[in-house]
Parts: sequence; structure tokens; C-alpha cells
Amino acid sequence: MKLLARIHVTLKPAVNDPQGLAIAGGLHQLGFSGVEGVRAGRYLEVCLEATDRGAAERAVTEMCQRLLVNPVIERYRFELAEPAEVDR
Amino acid sequence: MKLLARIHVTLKPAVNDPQGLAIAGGLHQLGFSGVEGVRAGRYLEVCLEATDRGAAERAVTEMCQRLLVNPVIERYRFELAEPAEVDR
Amino acid sequence: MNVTDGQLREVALSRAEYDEICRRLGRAPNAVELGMCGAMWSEHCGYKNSKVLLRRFRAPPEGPASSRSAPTAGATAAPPPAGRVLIGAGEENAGAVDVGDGLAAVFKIESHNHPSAVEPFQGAATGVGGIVRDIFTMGARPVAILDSLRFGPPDDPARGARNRYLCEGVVAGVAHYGNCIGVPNVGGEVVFGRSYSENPLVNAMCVGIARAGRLVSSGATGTGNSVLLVGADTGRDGLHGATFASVDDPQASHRGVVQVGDPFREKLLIEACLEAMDAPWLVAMQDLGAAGLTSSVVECASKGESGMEIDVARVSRRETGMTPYEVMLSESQERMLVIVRRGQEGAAQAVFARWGLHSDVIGQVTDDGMVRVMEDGQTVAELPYSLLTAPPLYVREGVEAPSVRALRERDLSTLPVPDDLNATLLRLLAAPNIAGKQAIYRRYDQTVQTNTVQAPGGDAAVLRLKGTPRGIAVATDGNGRYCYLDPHAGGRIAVAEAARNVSCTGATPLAATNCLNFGNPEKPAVYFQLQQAIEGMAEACEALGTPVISGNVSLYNESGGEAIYPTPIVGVLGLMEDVTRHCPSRFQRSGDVIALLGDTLEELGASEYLEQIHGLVAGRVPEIDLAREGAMQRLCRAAITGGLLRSAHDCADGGLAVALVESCSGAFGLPADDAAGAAPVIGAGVELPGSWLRMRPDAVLFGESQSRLVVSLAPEDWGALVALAGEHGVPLHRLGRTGGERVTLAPYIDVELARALETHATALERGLRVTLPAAL
Amino acid sequence: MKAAVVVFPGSNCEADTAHVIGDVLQEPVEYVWYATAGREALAAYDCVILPGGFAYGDYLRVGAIAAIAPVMEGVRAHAERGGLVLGICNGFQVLLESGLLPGAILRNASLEFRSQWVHLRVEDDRTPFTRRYREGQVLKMPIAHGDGNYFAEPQTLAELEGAGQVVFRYCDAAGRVTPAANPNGSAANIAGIRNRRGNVLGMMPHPERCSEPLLGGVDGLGLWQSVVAALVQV
Ligand SMILES: Nc1ncnc2c1ncn2[C@@H]1O[C@H](COP(=O)(O)OP(=O)(O)O)[C@@H](O)[C@H]1O
Ligand SMILES: [Mg+2]
Repeated sequence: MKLLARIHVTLKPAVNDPQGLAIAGGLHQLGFSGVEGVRAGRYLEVCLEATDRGAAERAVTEMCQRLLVNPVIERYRFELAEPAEVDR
Repeated sequence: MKLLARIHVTLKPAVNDPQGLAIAGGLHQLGFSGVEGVRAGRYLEVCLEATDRGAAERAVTEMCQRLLVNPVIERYRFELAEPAEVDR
Repeated sequence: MNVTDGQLREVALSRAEYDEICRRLGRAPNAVELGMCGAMWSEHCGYKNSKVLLRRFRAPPEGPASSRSAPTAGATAAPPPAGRVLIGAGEENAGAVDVGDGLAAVFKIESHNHPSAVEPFQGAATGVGGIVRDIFTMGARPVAILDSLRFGPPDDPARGARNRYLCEGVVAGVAHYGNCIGVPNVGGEVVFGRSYSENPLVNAMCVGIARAGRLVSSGATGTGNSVLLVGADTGRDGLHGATFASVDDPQASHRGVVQVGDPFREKLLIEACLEAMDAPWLVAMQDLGAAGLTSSVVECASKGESGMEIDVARVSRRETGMTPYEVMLSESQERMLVIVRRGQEGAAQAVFARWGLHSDVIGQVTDDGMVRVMEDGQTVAELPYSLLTAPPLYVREGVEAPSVRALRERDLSTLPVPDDLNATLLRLLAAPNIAGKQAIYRRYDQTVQTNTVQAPGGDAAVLRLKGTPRGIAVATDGNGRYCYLDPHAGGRIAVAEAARNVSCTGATPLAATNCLNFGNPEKPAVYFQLQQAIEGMAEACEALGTPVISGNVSLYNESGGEAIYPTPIVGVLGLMEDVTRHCPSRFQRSGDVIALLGDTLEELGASEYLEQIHGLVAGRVPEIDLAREGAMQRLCRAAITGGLLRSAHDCADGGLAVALVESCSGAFGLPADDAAGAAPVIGAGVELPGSWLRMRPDAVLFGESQSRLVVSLAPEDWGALVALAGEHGVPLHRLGRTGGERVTLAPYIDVELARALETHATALERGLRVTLPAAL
Repeated sequence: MKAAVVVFPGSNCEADTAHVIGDVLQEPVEYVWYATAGREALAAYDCVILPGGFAYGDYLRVGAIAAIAPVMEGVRAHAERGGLVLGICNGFQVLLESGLLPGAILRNASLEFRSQWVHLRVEDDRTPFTRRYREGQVLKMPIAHGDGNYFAEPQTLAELEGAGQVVFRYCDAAGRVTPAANPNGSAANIAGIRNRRGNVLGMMPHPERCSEPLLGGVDGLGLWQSVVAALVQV
């Protein structure tokens, strides 16, 4: 079956996030004073063919651990969707 | 009320995504032959104070349009969560 | 005293050191104080194993001078440029030399090895950030970065993938930080060797230019003056960075949060601090580096012979719930300590605010010699700075490892000479250590600031000094294999080669900086290496007139009980009076005479050729005679100043044959991979002198005899060069002519130039091609 | 000619640009701080230059946060008045993000920062920035960027080409526009474009880095001389 993994990679909470700080500054400059903080992360969509959801889940976990995520500073979560559910 | 906007910014389908291609290539090299394609995007978490969800939604939409997203190449979607639901 | 062994291990102090602290203090330190002592007494901050040895850089050994260290004062000895040194080693954050017209060049090299092993991108990026802060903290505008890198081999069957990953991450990190802050990266080295597989070396050097009379000190003076902490908020990043840089095993060493660099904020700090220089309120500045606030406060108090009281509650935090201990030892990046005249805090904070920088008044200068840390009015630590700056110093006994001696004495005469020397040359040109490094330095902005006269790819970078006719030249060098086989000769050669590269541009070397990358000094064999390398470096610095004005020590580069090759990296800065007369490294015109300054001996030992082609790290390191080296460099400079040379390039890894091919690779200082393909390439036709044909062909072609330069000149200048060489007592060999589409070294080598250059220019890129994991 | 060089937090080529204008061309030049607000902020200048660098760290998208800085109102007004606006490298990115020029910039196709010399073909020698060059002339200039990959929708590209708004294209030494000569993957090898009116130019290469013989080339000088000449004529 074909699946779409939506992977969110974010910096661990204690890690400095200069990008987020600069973006928050930009939003303040535009007058969005309600903004209390921004954290910047990465978002990946991986389209994959797998025998079943379990296999896909294992594969995506392994991809994250081996390539997509830097465990020293980042953490991740993902969801699996079937292409029918996908909005593009 | 305090809300967390989770914003996903992705390249429009027509825009080349060399980073996604490179990641897909890397996954293939690692033996993930089921991977059919990767698109790389940005994920932002904006923590904001707003009078209600409606106001927050309007504010986040405006942030995306005025700063966070470049409509020439990108599109976006977001969800609003209350901090209580947030996993961090 | 019921401190446990576990607690002591946490702060990397021995029981005896703890007892010493208690004795000097007259009481047991509390937990915060213990952490501060541990950080300040670590090798990284306290130099407890190296300080005694480093004294050698400032003065020759006492007693009768040993014969090997006596620089020969011949008729041609250059006047000692000692008067050029404005700030010497150990005096401030970096050293400084006078470069004329009221300007000073400030420079230093520093390591970020352990952090780069854990997180290569951020480790390297923050390494660049750290050394750049050391320069602008003195009031100098950073004008150049150089990076000297060591990795395991990219093609290692077992570890190749990780080695490539580390290399990719480090290079990307160096690029990210330097490019963003707009300081050109103009040089450095990249060397691959098995001993660096688990311990990559990331040394970064920064050069800044300041007004000579306006250098900023780090000395906190004036009781009651305010202490301002400027820049990033403080988080739990890099806790214990200093202490754990001082133990083996990089993986275990960085348990704290990895530091993520923010080059944008650093750029703002550069501009704000340079603006602050001219303000009447500025007393002193000090960057925060290893051991964070602790080390900066101690540094300022001790340099000012004053004292300091700070309140950690006033330090802005990025995280909640931080203890005083964590605030004092955090290594959050992009922070500066600024001492401001009392009553003028507002004016100071306004300057920083204008640059978008947050600042807090966190304390004041005192006069009681104490560093006092408060939290909301409560004293949480109180220590005399003199305790923190004076760790016990260890002098150990160094003993050479017998296995190394055996390798050095190995008989190489029975090695077969390769049948196909053309093929051998091409293999060498493709070897990662010899191949061009374009794939790496094209990722660094080399031309920002519009001072770059000779970009990476030449022997030394040349930068003009705007507003003057002058230029500076800078290079870094260090050969770990030489130092492994013979640390004394290796140390001498590191200095000689860096100075030689500078001399090739026509600049006169003025001073040196160095980073000592070694293993665990508690091992006699490592201590021996450290001792010998320092002795060799000091001798060469004396002989070549390049005093050491700054440096850094990185010990405990070991994993699994294996030390890296001892790798001192030397950076040399030189000055030329007329930058328009700088000499390029590459041939400029067809029909010029090609000549060699210096002499070729039958020296195969320790060469890149031996390792690449015969798989051997063995033999004697090439002989280096410092008097001859000095004479050769003086000749080179005199010939360039006299307008005799059109190019000059030193013979290093791969020997004469490789130097000749490199000399062909394109005119001017443009990178050879110039996508515009505009740099003309010029072939070379060389006939080896008859007397060299009695030696082994591979030694003549690929041996690494020292003190040699390949030069080119107009045929009509030959006579003048002969005369000048005679005056300097330097051997000169006429080898042939530039031009054509081949490189020949008759009777042994004849290859197509395009093929040789293509191999040299593209091999590394091919070798480094990687999957790019976020982590491995 | 009186020039303004805008300084954003994180700009890093402002001094290089001011050096060429002030020291090499000996024309008056001043820095203008990014926080300077108002439509008239730049009214006193003939030419406004957005220099290279990493404004705001380029942290969200290159040029994005700078594009909303207060000074941009003045830049926009200056362009509307017909004043000259030149964006170099990061400055080009800011012009794209602010909508003063069409299209967008993506990461280099190689995913790497590239610092090297390139060849450019002059496609339009009638702009105030290029009249000292000849159409078809091949220039050699340094680039130094990680995000220089010009993108526009096919429709926009067609309009640009149709209206002759492409000013510089990457080419080889002989002036041929080839994929191999494209250092970053830009659509149609585009290295610089102008607005319809011709008074706003954005380009990735750095003319300020090649305006003195000591730095390896002087092909950038023509651009500055063009600006001076254009303003003298006015
Ligand atoms: N190998 C060395 N040779 C000469 N001077 C050195 C060496 N190592 C360190 N120094 C000098 O000792 C002083 C303190 O060095 P360091 O602790 O690395 O500085 P920082 O506090 O800036 O990190 C500096 O002046 C530095 O130049
Ligand atoms: Mg320092």
C-alpha cells in the first residue's frame, strides 16, 4: 500500500533556537504583540510503498533515526496517512 | 487565552525541491527502496495570547500571509491547540 | 570533607587537587565553588599539564644553549622583528603585532575538537564563533578566518561513512557561521588520517585589524564600575564543556545540551562591540567561552587585579529553574562581558539595544581580589580569583614510545620503485591529502570585505590593508605524521612550512599562533610528543623571527586508548609593504624559466607518497636546517621585492612532482575550479638535474625535502636571480620552462596537463560524496 | 550621484559597497539604518543600494524579515518616484520578498553555498545600471551565496523575457548560456533582473567585489559608472 508519512522534526526544548527568536522578532515588528515565542522546525513528507501500516511505521522510525533527525539536538514525531486522505 | 499554532509550510508542487530529492536519494542509499518521494518543508510553532480562537486564527492567517509564507513558492496550513493539549 | 569520588569526577578534579583547594581556601568549597574550581582548573582553562612547557615559547631554555636550538646568526640574518609584537602570548585574549600605519593585526587559533565529534555542524560553527569573539573582544575587526581540519579517511572501509559525515558537517558548520557574519575564510588545511577517525580536529584561526593604540583589554578596573552581560540569554548549553574537553572520549564528554550557534547575533555583537570601542564608558571587554561566566569573570578580575561581585539572579535565562551552578558554568554562545564606567550603564545599554542586543547589569567591580557570586542578595560562592587562576602545574616525564623509534629507523632502501611513475603521480594527485580542496573552500565566502588579493588555493592568503599600500599574508600548517614519527622535527617543520608559505607571497613573517592538539598528557609517550614538539616549534620560531603571540591547547584527543597523531597547528602572519607586488603561487606566463630554490635530498621518510603508495608511515622525517630555511625564505622575499619572480610555490606533500603540477593549475589567486574556466593553465617542461639522477627516482619526484620552492621568472631575470641566490648562499637549480600542454619531469614523468589537473581538482569531491544524514 | 547604502541587522556587504562608491568612485555615499521609517526616508538620495549579507540571519527565508523592516517603506517610495534601487545578493533577495521585483529565490540546486567567480552575459545595456556595458558583453564577477536559485512561475518568466527584464545571465567564457555555467540552478540562467520601469535592479553576483584590479577583476566597475552616468544625465 502507498502511505504518506508526515514527519515533524523540532529542536529539543532546551536547545537554543536562533531562527525561532528571529522570526518572533519579525512578528513583533509587524505588530503581533500577542506572540510569546516561536520555535522553528522541519517538516518532511515522505511518500512510501509498504506492505502494511506496521511495516511503514517501522521503516519511517528507522529513517528518522538513521538519516532524517539529529538526535543530539532534535526530536521527531510522525503520522501516517493514506494518499486518499491527503490534501494535495 | 494562550494558544499554540502549528504551522506547516510546504513548497508548491510545481516548485523544484532539491532538498527533498537529496533526502530521497539518501534514503535510497540506505536501502529504503519503498520511498517514492520526499518533500521538505518548514514547521513552526507559534505560541500566542489571543482573546479567543477566532481571533487567534485570524492573527495566524495574517502572520502567514505577511511574513511566514512566500506565496510565490509556498503554501501553508495550520492547527491551533491549547497548551494543555500540547505534548511538551 | 565528605565530597565523594563521583562528585570529583563530575568536575574533573583529583582528590589531591581537591585537598589543595581546601588547603588554600582554609575550608571546603561548596558545590557551586567546586564546579567553578573544576572548570578553571581543567586543562582547557588552567593548562595544568602544558603551562610549564608553554613557557618555552617565551624564552629559550636556561643553561647552555643546546646546539640544535642555536639559530645561526649568519651575515644574512634578518633583523629580529621582536619590536613588532604589541601583545604577546598569554597576555590577552589574542596576540597582536604592529603592521604599520598605526594598525595592529590581532590573531589567534583555537580548537573545537570535542564538540565537533559530538555534533559536527554546531561544534564547528560555534568553534568559529568562539575564536571570532576572541578577536573582536580586543577591539579588532575580524577580517579573516582560517580553518585547519583533520578527519579519518573518507574511503576507510569501516568508518568511511562516518568520516565523510563528520567532514561534511564540520565544513558546513564552518561555512554557515563565517559566511553569515561576513568574515572571509581565506585558508586552512584539510588532512585525512586514520588516527583522527574518532577524534576529528577542528581548529579555527581568526585575524582582526585594530588601531594599534586602541586595543581593548579584558582587565576589569575601577571599583564600583558595572559589569554588563550582553547578548544571548543563558541556557543549560554546554555545561561542563571545559572540564570534559579535558578527558578522553569525546562522546561521553558533552552530556550537556549541545550549543547551537547564532551567527546573526554574533554579527550584531561584532558591530556593537566595535562601536563601543570609541565610547567613553568602556573599561574592558571579555568574551564568554569555555567555562562561561565563571571564566570570564575570573579573567576580568585577575587581569584587572581587582575583584568582582555578580548576581546570577540578574542574568537573563532561556530556561526556567536554572541553579547558580548552571548559570555560572553554562557555555551558551554569543555572550560578552563588558565593564562599564559607573553611572554610564544606560548609555552602554542603549548602544547594544540599538543593535538589537539585550544586556543586563549583573554586578560590579570590587577591589578585594574575590570573585563573589550572589543570588538575590545571598552569597552562593566566594573565591579569591588567585585560587582559580593558579591550578597546580604538573611537570611529567616524557618517554618516547619504542614502537615509534622502530618505525623511524625502518630501512626504506629495499622498497620497490613503482614501474609506472606517471600512474603513481596521478594516484598521488587523487589522494585526499594532495587533491585540491576546492570542494571544501568554495563553500566559504572568500571575497567578502573586498580585501582578498589571493584566495584559498595558493600558498598563503593575501589580504590588502585598506587605506594603506600594505598587505598581510596568512597560512596555517602542521603535519601530524611528521610529528608522530619525530615530534621535534615535526614541530620545527610546522613553523617553517607556515612561514615558508607566507614568504612565498613576498610577505615577511612577523609572528605565529599555535594550537597544540595532542592525546592524554598523563601518558609518558604523549607527554614526550608535547615536550618535543614545543621545543621544535620554539626553535623554529626563534630562528625564523616569528615569536608565538597566542595559542590554545587541546589535549586528551583520544578514544579507545588511542591518541591522535600529535598535531600542532601553526598559523603565521606576515606583512608586505606593497601589496600590488605580491607573488602568486601559480605560473603566470608561458616561456618563463622554472627553477628550484633549495636542494633535493634522497628523503622518502614520512612522506605522503610512502603512506599512499606503499601503505607505510615510517622512516626519518625530512631534515630541516633552520638556518638554511631562513636563508631560503629571505632569498625568496628579496627576489619578489626585487621584481624577479612571477610565481613561487613550496614543495610539501607529494614533493617536487606535485608542486610542479600545482604550479600549472591557473593564473592569479582564483580558485582552480573557477566555474568560469577563466584561469589559464600553463604546462611545464622540466629536465631533472643530472646529479639528482643518482638518487631513487621516487625520492626525487615525491620525497619531501624541506626548504624548497618551485619558482618561475622571466628568462631575462635569470642572471639576477643567480646572483641573488649566491648572495644568500642558497642553492638554485634551473629546471626548465613553463608552457605547453604537458607536465614533464624528464626522464621520469610525462603526463597530459589537463588530465593531471582534472584529477587534482575533482578527486576530493568524488571522494567525499556522501549521503547526508542529520546524524549517524 | 548621492548614494544610500541600507544597513539591516546582519547586512555584511554595506562597507564594501560604500568603499567602492566612496573611495573608488569618489562619489558621496551614506549609510541608512534599517529602522529609518517613512516614505521620505530616502528622498535625499539618487540611488539606494540594498547590500549583500544575511539580514536577520536569513533565518526564516532569505530576505524575508528584512523585507518588512521600516526602511522598506522608503525604498518602495523611492522606487515609485523613479529613483534607482539596486539589490545585490541578499539585497536582491529582499527586493524579491518585498515584491519590488517578481519571482522568488530558492536554495542553490547543489544545496551548497558557492563562493566562486562566474561569467555573466549582459542582456540589456539600456538600463541605468548597465549603459557602460554592451549587450552580449561577458563579465566576470564573484558570487557568494547559498540561496541564489531564481524561480518564477512560467507565466512570470515569460513576461520577464517578453519585456526584456532579464539583465544578466550566467554564461561560459564565450558567452554561451549553458546549464554547466549555471552555478545555482536559476531558471533560464537568470543572474539579475529589473522591474518594468528599469529603475530597480536585483542581481546575485557582487559587482562591488570586482571593481579594483587588486581584487582580480574590474568588471563590476562598469555598473557603478553606469549609475553615475545615468544620474549625471538626469
Ligand atoms: N599553545 C599556546 N601557545 C601560546 N600561547 C597560548 C597557547 N595556548 C594558550 N595560549 C595563550 O594563553 C591565553 C589563554 O588562552 P585560552 O584560555 O585559550 O584563552 P580563552 O580564554 O580566550 O579561551 C591566551 O592569551 C592564549 O593566546
Ligand atoms: Mg577569550
